Amino acid sequence: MSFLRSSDAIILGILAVAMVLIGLVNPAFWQMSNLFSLLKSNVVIGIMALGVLLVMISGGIDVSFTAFAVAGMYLVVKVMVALDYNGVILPFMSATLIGGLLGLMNAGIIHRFSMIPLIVTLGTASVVRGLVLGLVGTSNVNINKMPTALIEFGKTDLLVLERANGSTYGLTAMVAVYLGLALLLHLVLKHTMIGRSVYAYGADPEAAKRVGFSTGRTMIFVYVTAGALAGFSGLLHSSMIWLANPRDFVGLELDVIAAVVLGGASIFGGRGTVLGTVLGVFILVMIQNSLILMGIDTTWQRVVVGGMLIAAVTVTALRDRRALV
Amino acid sequence: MPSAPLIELRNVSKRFGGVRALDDVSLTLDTARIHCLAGENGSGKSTLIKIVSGVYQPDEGEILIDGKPVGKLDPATSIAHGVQVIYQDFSLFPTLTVVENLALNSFLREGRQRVDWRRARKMAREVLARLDVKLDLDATVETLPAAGRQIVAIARAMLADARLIIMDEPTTTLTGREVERLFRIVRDLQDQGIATLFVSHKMREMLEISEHLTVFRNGKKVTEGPISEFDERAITRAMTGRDLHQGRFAAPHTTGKTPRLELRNVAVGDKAQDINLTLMPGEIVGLSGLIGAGRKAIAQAIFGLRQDMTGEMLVDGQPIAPASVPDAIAAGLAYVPEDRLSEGLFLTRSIRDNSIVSSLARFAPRLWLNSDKAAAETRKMFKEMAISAPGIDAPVGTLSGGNAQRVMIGRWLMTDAKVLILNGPTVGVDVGSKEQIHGIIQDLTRKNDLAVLMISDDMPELAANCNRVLCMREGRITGELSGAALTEEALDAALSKETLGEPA
Amino acid sequence: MTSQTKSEPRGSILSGMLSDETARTNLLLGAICIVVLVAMTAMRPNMFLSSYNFESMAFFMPELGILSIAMMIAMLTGGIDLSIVGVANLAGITAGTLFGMMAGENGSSVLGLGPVALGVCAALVVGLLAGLLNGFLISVLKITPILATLGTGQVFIGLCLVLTGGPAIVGFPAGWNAIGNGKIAGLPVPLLLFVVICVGLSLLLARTSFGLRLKMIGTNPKAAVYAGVRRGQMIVWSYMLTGGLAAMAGILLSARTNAAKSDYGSSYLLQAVLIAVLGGTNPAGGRGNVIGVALALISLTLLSSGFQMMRLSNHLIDFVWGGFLILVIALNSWRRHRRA
Amino acid sequence: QQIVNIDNVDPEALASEEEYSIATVVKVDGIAWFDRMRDGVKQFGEDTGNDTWMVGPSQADAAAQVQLIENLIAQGVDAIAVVPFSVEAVEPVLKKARDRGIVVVSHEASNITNVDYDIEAFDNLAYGAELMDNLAAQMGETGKYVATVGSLTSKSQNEWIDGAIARQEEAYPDMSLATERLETYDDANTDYTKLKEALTAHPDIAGVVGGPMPTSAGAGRLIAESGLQGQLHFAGTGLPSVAGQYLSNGDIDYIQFWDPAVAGYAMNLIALKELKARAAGEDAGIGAGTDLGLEGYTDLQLAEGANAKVLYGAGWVGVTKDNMADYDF
Ligand SMILES: Nc1ncnc2c1ncn2[C@@H]1O[C@H](COP(=O)(O)OP(=O)(O)OP(=O)(O)O)[C@@H](O)[C@H]1O
Ligand SMILES: Nc1ncnc2c1ncn2[C@@H]1O[C@H](COP(=O)(O)OP(=O)(O)OP(=O)(O)O)[C@@H](O)[C@H]1O
Ligand SMILES: [Mg+2]
Ligand SMILES: [Mg+2]
Repeated sequence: MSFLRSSDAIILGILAVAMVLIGLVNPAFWQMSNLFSLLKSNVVIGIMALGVLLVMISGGIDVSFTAFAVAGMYLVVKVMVALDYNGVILPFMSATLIGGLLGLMNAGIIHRFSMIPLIVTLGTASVVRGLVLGLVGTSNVNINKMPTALIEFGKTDLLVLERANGSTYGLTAMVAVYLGLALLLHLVLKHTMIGRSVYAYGADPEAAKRVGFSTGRTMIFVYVTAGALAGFSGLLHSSMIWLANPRDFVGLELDVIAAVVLGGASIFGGRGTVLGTVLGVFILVMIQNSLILMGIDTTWQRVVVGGMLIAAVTVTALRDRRALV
Repeated sequence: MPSAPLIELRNVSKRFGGVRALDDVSLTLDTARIHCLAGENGSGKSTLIKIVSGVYQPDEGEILIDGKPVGKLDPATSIAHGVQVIYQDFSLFPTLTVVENLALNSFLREGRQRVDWRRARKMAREVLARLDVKLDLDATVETLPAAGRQIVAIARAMLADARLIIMDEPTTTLTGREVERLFRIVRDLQDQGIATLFVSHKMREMLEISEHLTVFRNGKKVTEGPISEFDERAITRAMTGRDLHQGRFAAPHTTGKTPRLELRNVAVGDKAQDINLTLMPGEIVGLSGLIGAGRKAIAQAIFGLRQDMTGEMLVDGQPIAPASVPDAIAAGLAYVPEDRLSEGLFLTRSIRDNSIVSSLARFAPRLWLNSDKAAAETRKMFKEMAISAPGIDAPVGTLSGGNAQRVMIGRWLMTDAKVLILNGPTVGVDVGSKEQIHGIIQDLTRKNDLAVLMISDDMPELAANCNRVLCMREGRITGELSGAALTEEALDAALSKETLGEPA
Repeated sequence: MTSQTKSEPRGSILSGMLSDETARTNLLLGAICIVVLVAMTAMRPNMFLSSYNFESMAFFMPELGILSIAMMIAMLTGGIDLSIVGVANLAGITAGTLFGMMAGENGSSVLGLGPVALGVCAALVVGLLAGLLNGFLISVLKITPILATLGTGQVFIGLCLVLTGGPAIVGFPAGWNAIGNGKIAGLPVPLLLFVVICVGLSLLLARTSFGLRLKMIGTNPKAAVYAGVRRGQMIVWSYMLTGGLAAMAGILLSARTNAAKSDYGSSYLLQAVLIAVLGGTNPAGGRGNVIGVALALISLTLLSSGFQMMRLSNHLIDFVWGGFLILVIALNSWRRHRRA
Repeated sequence: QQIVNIDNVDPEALASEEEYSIATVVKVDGIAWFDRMRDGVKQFGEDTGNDTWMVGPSQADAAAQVQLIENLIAQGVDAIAVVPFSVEAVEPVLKKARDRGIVVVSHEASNITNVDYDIEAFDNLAYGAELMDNLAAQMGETGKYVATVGSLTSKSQNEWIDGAIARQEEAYPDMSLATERLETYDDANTDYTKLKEALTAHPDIAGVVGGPMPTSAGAGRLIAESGLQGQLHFAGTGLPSVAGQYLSNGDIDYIQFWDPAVAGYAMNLIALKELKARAAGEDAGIGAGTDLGLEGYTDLQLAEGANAKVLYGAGWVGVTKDNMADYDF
């Protein structure tokens, strides 16, 4: 079976081993409520990771998506509050659109100035965050002002179970949204020409151009999609946590990139799968959200997170240890 | 024959900064004609290709396709008009599979939005069958050897239903049977009304395959005509503006001397076994064989790039087992890799930096770099190797293939190497330069008592430069030719004999 | 080349050190520095030109400058080091912990020069070891630099927390304090250190085999191996240098604030990346120079200082930094196109 | 409209002949807490005619804050009011400021030395003890609880939790701390996730002491979402705007805070007093018993021990469902 030799299989293996180990330390890990909760924590970072995956396949690195997520989320919620608008579909479309337009800006600069994406997105992230915080506002839209339709949407559960003590836990429907987007992206990447053009461009931009792929179109597709996913995930985040914080996601970009690389994508482009990314995100979230379960001292938690990240990455690195000769 | 030629260039010029890459060139490419383009390195062949394929826009002049002027030609339009290019670097997608590399191109041209994987596989299988080769359709192209990648590139162009296929030095990495097969295919294509434009440095190929020849020199078209009007001498004179003499390399007297390099019962992984080899000072020994015979593996192992060598290796009688390249260099070994661009040179850095990088210990015994000494020795090497460049500070990326290769060889001159391993010493180098490089190698060998191991697929090159040639097959040395027995014909025969038994 | 020789006071040495592209970028940055200086002076003449303004910049700029140079070194081989701030704090905290142990009950402010020297050594050793770890992960285990250093960065900050339990370590010896706040011959010690490091490193990069090898690795890693450069070893060395520089920044940071804590300077990380890149470093490797980084640092510091005086929100200053980066990219690209 | 009630402030104290420039430097710009403080600072400027403004770094970082103070010194301001991100880190730069004759007043920095005055809203340990008393009452003085801090490096928050734990150990023997204090990075969602995980690991947790403000939102959401009302109790720092909804829904019962606007106003007022006194060449006479006329700061107390610059106000505001309407921020 070729799947067994694929990098996805190895990541799945790491995940399984890690889950077994954590479960041995504390069997409470396997409680349905904990697994549901882990899945829930995957949603937003996972959707962002899909965008990052796309950028990474195309051979770039994007550090601006968290800023775009904030812009999409905060602008939309602010406007909703100002207009006293209560709805779901239009706001999500707007947030997605805002993210997409900002992504278009990335694509434009990267393509026009043929500049390294890391640098461009570093700049646009700074610009967008600075503008949002400097001009639009800095304070949270808290639950008292937050549009109720968004909160209700964020609360939607796929199924709700009850514990012995009467409290409930559920599997958020947002997991379905996330997995739906993941599946969609997988299909687009695998079965459409524009999807393959991303791999082609990432594998060799010059060759892609020669074959007749339009670089501009590919760049626009990549960055607009990544931006749109970011904008969407931003508003989704705020509807799931019932508040909109314009300072949210600071520093998250590195975690997301780490998750995507963990999932087998290469920062040199041309490689990466949606399944791998979904698994990579799950591993990262699981490491971060199992420290208390494993009874790790608060002061030691960062050391452990860093150490486990390094360990996980080492395993993947040993796999494709292409000797550099 | 239709009245209008397939493609016509009228008075095309192209400049890069101060360089006139093409100077007032007019060229006609007819339907179903096999046309050959010859010229020294940097004479503008690749530039012409890029103009025809729409990668570059000419500064002056116009392009007509089917007799109609096309305004601005971009790659998509060019492809739409049936122009397909197989570039020197193949332009494939290394991380994608063979199927995708073959099919994406066609799908794109058909303007499809979706990828029909089943059709893609069918197309791939069919075209490879036409080429009579077997490749793992799901292997990523980066895992294929050069020959495999070349096949993919050719197959891709064939799939594109091209009216004109341009091949930029297509045979550099092919051997005997593969070249024959390529020619067969080119003629098949011709029967189907498809034209081919060949760019090649290999004289025999030009004469064998093409019907029409155009020769460039310094960006200008110097001569043109049916191939029947040319012979090797005439082509050479057109390209270089002078006559060349390819001599033979005489065996040195080696009695009583210690071998420079000796391999005893060496095996390299599963790539090579039972290798016994002796290189005497002043000798140039050739190593021929088909792609995959294990030549490169041996070279890499000797040079400390592989750690899976067993057996004994002696340099000047001293046993050594280099664990790394610096060890090998310290022992007096040197290796000019096959792929100059990716394995050899630092394109954006100066000639000086490229030259001194392997002998830094001499210029910087304790960290501090003696720039004056480095510059002086680089200049000395620069003269010795007859490099033509504005100066030692010019980035190597701006040099022609021949000059770049001289820098590569010059680098090892500066380490005082005793054993020089050359893998494809003149790949992508034109006849003029080639002759000079051969001369330089022979001179160095004689003067410095070097021992040279020359790996090459170019039989005339081996015949002209080596005093002995070893033939390899499936990881073993199967024979040796030397003295009067060492001729191109004998080499070809030895190789094709092997070929019969081994489908590549 | 000629115009650049004229603009550089130290003429021949520097012009030899700079390649063409580098010189042009530096010229642009220098021009920007002057424009910013003039513009800010015009807007807030009394405040901006005050000697205190320049003096205080001379005190706080070097930390960020050294971190940016450290980042540039990591980028030279095509890597990146996201752990520098963690290393800086770990170095400061290690020294502080050491002082605490040496001084015992008396409080470390009484410690003399000997212990301070020991502290500096300890901090630098921490930096070198941290760099060694990064280098090992990257060159031996072949982990992508961005991931390796992201992980180790967490570990280093985590170790800071473990060592301190959270709160700051305070009460460094007077001698330590002098490194961050003292003056020699009227010049701030941090500035002097920064200048020494700048000169030292530009010589190291431009005039030694070490620098040349690093740039060669960054230009074409494969060819470097074929040319006999010990790539793995060099990468380890370069990350050790990065770590050592980060530790140096950590010494300055803790000496200037007389305290060390796990989360000091967290805003420096992205700024260091930004300054390194703005200074003409190619994040893909092979190109980078100290003077460019220093010029980028100065222009950005002047810019934010001026905007702060105009009471612009700090968020808008972030905006300006980002915009500035894109502007420089655009200018460079425009210039390239025009020349071609 | 007035944000800070100055009906009881001596009008004399607000008058000044000269126009002073007084800058307030906060830990980080643009969080609700300091936005509220900005309102107080602004009002002070309007009330007195002095040039007052507030700045803060865009990221919560001590080094960035120090740089801002350096810049203010260069601008030649008359006074600096500062809420240090890290007391230790700002000491040297504040010393420079004072050496240059700038008046320095701080807040939330009871262990600071290089200031003219430090004004605290309350004693940190007592604040934490009050939280514990409230939580204990909700929990029936029995059961397990957890505590959160925004960051292990945050001194005041850790002192609150110290105070709360000390109080529990002393007065509520049937209660116990389930696990070490959780570090939640001042982010409501992290609070939510970590509390949820703590509940998975220790299902018998019945109470949460929240140090940082976002915990009130994180815990509130956890309780509301899982239907834990009456099973999981909360007492912690919070603002009505952040957690009011949860209070009125009955998800949580008690939040506690002090008004940053008043604190900002008080810092500026003290700075002005000192500036005026200096100009007149006399002692400002600020010490034990000083009445600023601001709510909570009518009878300042000197800290015990040597540090004669630290003044304590009279406490905090406890908010429940019943009185939350009084605070609209
Ligand atoms: N992109 C470019 N920028 C600057 N100069 C160029 C560029 N491309 C080609 N040249 C120059 O134009 C001239 C013609 O180059 P071209 O690549 O067409 O030669 P060629 O005949 O294909 O040589 P070779 O046999 O080595 O492939 C050379 O002097 C080359 O240096
Ligand atoms: N017939 C083949 N088809 C595909 N790959 C092959 C074939 N033969 C060899 N290879 C691959 O080519 C690479 C080079 O192999 P090796 O060193 O044995 O060949 P070589 O004869 O030295 O090559 P060259 O003639 O190009 O110098 C190896 O990766 C090997 O697996
Ligand atoms: Mg060419
Ligand atoms: Mg070969």
